[in-house]
Amino acid sequence: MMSGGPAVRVSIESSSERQVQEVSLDGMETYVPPLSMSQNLAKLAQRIDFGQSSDSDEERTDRDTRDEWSTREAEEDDGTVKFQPSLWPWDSVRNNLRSALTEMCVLHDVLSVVKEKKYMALDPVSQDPNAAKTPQVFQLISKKRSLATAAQLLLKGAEKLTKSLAENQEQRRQRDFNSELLRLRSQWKLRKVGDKILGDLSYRSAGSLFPHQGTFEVIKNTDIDLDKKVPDDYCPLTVQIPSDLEGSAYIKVSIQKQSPDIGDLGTLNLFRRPPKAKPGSQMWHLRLEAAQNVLLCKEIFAQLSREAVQIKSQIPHIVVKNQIISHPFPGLQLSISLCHSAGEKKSQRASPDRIKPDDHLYVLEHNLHQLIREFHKQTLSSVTMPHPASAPFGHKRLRLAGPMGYDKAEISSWQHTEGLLEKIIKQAKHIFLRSRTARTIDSLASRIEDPQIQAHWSNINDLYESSVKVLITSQGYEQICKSIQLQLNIGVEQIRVVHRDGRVITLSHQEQELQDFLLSQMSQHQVHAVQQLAKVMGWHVLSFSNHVGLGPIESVGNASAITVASPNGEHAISVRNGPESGCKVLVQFPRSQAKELPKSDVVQDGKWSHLRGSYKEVHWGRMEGRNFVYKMELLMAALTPCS
Amino acid sequence: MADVMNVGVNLEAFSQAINAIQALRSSVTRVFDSLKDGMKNKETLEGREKVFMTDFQDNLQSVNRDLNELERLSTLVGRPSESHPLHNSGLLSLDPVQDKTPLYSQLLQAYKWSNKLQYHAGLASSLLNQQSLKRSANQMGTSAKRRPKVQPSTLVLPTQYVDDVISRIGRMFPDMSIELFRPNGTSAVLLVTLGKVLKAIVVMRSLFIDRTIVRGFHENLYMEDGKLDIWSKSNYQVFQKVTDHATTALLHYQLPQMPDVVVRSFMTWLRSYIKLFQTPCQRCGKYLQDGLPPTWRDFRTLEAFHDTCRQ
Amino acid sequence: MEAPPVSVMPVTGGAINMMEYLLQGSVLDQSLESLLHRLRGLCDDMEPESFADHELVYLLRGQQGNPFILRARRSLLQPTSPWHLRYLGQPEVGDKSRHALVRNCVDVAASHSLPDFLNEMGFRMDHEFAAKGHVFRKGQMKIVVSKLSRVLVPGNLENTEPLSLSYLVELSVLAPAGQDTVSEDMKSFAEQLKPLVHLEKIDPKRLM
Amino acid sequence: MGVTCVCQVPVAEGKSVQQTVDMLHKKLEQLGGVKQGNFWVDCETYHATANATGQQSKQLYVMHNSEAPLSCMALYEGGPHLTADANFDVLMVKLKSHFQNAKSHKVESRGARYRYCDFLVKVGTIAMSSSAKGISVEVEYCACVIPADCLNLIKEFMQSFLGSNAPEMPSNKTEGQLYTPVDCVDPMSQYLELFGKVRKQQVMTGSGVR
Repeated sequence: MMSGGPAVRVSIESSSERQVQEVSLDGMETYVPPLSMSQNLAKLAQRIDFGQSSDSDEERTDRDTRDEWSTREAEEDDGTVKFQPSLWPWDSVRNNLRSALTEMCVLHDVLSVVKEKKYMALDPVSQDPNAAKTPQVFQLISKKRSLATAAQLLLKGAEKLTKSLAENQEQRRQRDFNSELLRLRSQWKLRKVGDKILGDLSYRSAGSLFPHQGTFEVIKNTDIDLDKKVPDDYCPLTVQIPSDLEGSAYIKVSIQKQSPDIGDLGTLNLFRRPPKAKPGSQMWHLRLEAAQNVLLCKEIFAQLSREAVQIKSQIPHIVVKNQIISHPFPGLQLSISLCHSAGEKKSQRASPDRIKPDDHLYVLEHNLHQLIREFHKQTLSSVTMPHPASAPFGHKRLRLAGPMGYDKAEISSWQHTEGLLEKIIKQAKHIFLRSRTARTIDSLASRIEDPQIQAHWSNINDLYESSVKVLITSQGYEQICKSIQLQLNIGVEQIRVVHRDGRVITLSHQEQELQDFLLSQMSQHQVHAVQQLAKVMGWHVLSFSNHVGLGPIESVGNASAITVASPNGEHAISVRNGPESGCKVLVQFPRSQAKELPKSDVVQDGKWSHLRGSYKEVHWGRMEGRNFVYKMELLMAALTPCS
Repeated sequence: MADVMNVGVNLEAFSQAINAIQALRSSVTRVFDSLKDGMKNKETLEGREKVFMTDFQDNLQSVNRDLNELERLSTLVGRPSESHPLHNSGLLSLDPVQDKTPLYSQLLQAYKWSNKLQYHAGLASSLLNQQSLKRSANQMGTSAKRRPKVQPSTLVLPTQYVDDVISRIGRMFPDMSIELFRPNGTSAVLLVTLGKVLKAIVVMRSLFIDRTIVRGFHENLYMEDGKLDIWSKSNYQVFQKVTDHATTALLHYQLPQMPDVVVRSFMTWLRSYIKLFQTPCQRCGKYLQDGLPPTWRDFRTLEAFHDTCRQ
Repeated sequence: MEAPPVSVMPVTGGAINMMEYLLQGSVLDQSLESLLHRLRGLCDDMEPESFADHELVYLLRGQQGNPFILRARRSLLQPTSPWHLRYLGQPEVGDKSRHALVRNCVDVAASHSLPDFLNEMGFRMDHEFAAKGHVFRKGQMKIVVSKLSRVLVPGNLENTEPLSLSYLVELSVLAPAGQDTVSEDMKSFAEQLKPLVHLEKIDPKRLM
Repeated sequence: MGVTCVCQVPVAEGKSVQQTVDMLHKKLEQLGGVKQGNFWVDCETYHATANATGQQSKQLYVMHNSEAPLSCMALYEGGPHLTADANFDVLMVKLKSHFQNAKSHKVESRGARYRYCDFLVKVGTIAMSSSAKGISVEVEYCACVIPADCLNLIKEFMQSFLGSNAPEMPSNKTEGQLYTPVDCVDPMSQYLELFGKVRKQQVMTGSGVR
């Protein structure tokens, strides 16, 4: 390898025995100077952990030497124990004694050495930070300890919190009267009269004119034994509600077909379950709300019965006990009853022997509540502030009436205000009329397949008006047979029907009228369909009549008829359709095709054979086709010659 | 050329295949023959059965053999060429006896006619599907496949679209102002003020007109609480009559597929009332009949008539 | 159709001989809020309503005697509401025991052609001002707290200048002549407003 | 309130005022009109007693109409007008030192009110100091507020029961008034004009008699 090459100089340097202290930027290494003998000793001495000893009373040097010894001894002991199982029971005692002797000897030696001061002097030594490194185990332990204390603190805090929470709950359980009163005050009107606290649950401030006082009294609940455990629902505050407002009440509105025996009246007593208490609301609050509701129901009922007595109608309204009976339509009765259950004894009569299907009209009940509130609002809003401010108080409309020159009709329309009863009767009438109209249409639609009847109810309804579009069509021919389309505006007393041809028909509340009308329209539809079909097929309409004066008399409406002739005029189809008698289809053949026609002596000319001949009835039931119009189309197609 | 060559090569296979078919047929016939004849007269019952069984087995095996043979040959024959426009029938042109039987020319003629028929039928069906002869919106002509494309549902249209349609219609008629309200959720209520003659309230459901009420120009439109009164009828008989006619118009203008056209035609029709009090009846020439001006407007010509004069 | 009942007043007439009972006072701008607060608590359960009016004072000079004064007032907040034309008579003299100023009063609601018409009648506008403030109600008592401003350019209500640093407070009741009990109510109400404002019986003649 | 036309109907030849009125009633009933109560219109005249400027003052008319029962209309002939509530009458009493009521000039028209579809027809007897001086017929077409729109219609209607006595229209309106919605003062100014006419006739016949 080295052949031919210059010799490489290898410099050899002794490995540094000293520690490098630092390497400066120019590469110079400074070394830690070697320790002197005593320094070295001191350093070594520092390595000894003096803190490890447990007996603090001993002198330091003693202790550490002894310690070293003892550990060594222990090690030795361990070894002997391992290899030589104890020979006799005093072995350990002997060993201990021996080690104690050794220790004592060592102690003696050390003391003598120290005393001589020839070889050794005791000096305090400086703690070298490097050497005094606490072992990791120790760090861990200390950390653990501090963590434990921190955890303890936290735990203590948490405990305190839970305790205070519990205390709080405890406090809430035994709320004091005053805070309870404060809550009550924030929701109800209260005032102090003498030494009593009275509250107001009437709707007077909302505009009610009901004479009932509607006062309740706030009482401090003291009859509780404070030593005993307080029940959960204990409340230091109770309210005393007038006895006639106790319990729960509601207004029942129902429409019945036939009137029950007059003896039954006024005993209506149906109860609903009291509403479940909402969590977090107080007992007194529930009671007050219930009482207020009773009061409102009473007001509604009082108002209604007052009006029932005042208003004259053909069949007088009957007011018996807690029931008002009115007759919106003949044979129909609207009963409005106040159902009031007085608190505790609700279970007694809760289940009447015969439980009728619930015909309660919730909509009307709701509307009654709404109406009375509107009524309240009216009394409030009738007094508005004048503008300009100098003008006197008064109703705004009246102020406008003079300068705007309102006419008599307008002014009298303000003065005419309907009462609660009138309104609710009107609403009941409308609801009844509407539901019955729907039923009539639906039953017709399900009963009669051909033609089809469709109802499209309007998506917006009024309390007194709603409308429905009724379409009569034939399946598969919706595009050409749409002459019968009706809009039914259902009002309070009557139904106004607007026909697609511009006619307006007013039907009364009688169910039969609507049904008959729709039936007659359906019958007319068929004939109209033939007319439209003839147009499409190229046939000519010879005659058309919605109301035929001939033939059997229909019990409902009139029969309608149409005659159409084929494009070349050879054939004619005559259709007569009655709502009751059904349809009858006749076909007329040309004279030339009639076989049974006798040859006449008079009419011999060939041209007469082009005259139309006799009619023959078509066995309509045996015609093929899924509905009337389809059959008719087939018939027309069959009679149209191919050219 | 190649085709012809191919055919020529395969002719051998064809003839073999035909032979195989004949063999198969005869063997099958034999099976049924033997089955038909039943068991031959033999001494013992067992012997009879045995002979019959062996015969039947032999016959079936020959059928099987022939069938296999045919299958083998059929692979040789291969698929006939697809290149001819008339497919297999095109081979007829190769028939040497063409001069005697004009089969091929007749076939071509038939094809031509059939094509023409299809074309004309297509034309006719598209013509027939136009409005005048259409019987139903649902099924006629248009195949079921195309139906969903017609229009999703015109019942749910975005309110923005409704607003656009209405404002476009509003711009069409300068003497008619249309205001749009939405007092009850999404369904719009239009307040149409026509000149100084009348005000109409049109209640819509999407773009379909649900109902309409016509009142006098100076009549009160709002209820006491300031809401638009969309229910109470006019105090005047003229406008009650016009309300009825407008309802009729709603029934008349119906085109479920194109609701915006319906609204537009209704508005056009409504606009003809601008001269409600100024136009005499087109039939009797008078202004008044039974105390009412001509309230009817023809749906097509928009001419004014008294209600009783219109037919 | 049934003829609507003609249940309205006789054609000629109107309210006869109405009297205005009036107490007046003023409050500095700083203490307005506390006054309003007090009033809100004392008065009927209604949201206090603010107003802004424009008042024109018209004079008709005859050959003899005092000129005839009419006040025409319109609302700036509700421009469609009718004008209010008001005649105020001379305060009734005598009867020192009454707690309020009493004077004859005629309130007429009129159409918007009022200024033109008054001009045609011979009335001439003397001065005009704007009044802005709040109005309260307690039973039949009306409490008006208003700031009066001078109209700098005639007819231009955009450009006004407050007359003073205080608000005018007026407590008034309209009642037919002879119902002096109302003045008792007014007095007790005025007591409740003390010391925020002292409502007094002020004779305008003394100020002239 | 709709477009109104007020006119005077001459007393039929050889008939009394009442007879002519009855005849009109009969015609209206034949037409299908339904009587709906009564009506009255009155007019009081005020003179300004003293005018500061000294110029000739116009007369102020204060009118009432049973059709607008809460209103009171004050008009100057050809000048501005005011609609106010009934308290205006009280105000006029307060103003009596400046405006004097000419009691003798009080004119009124009273009579029956008929309804026929959307028409309101009022046939009244014009009375001055409680003696009948003529017949007024007021036709109101309630459904329309623009005079120009329904002039022909009203004319046709009036001809149907007045025959040749139907007036030429429009009576007193300018072009602008024809196309603006009418207000409650319009019939009043027509009545005022009519009363003026009757008063003049009265003066003329009166002077003729004397």
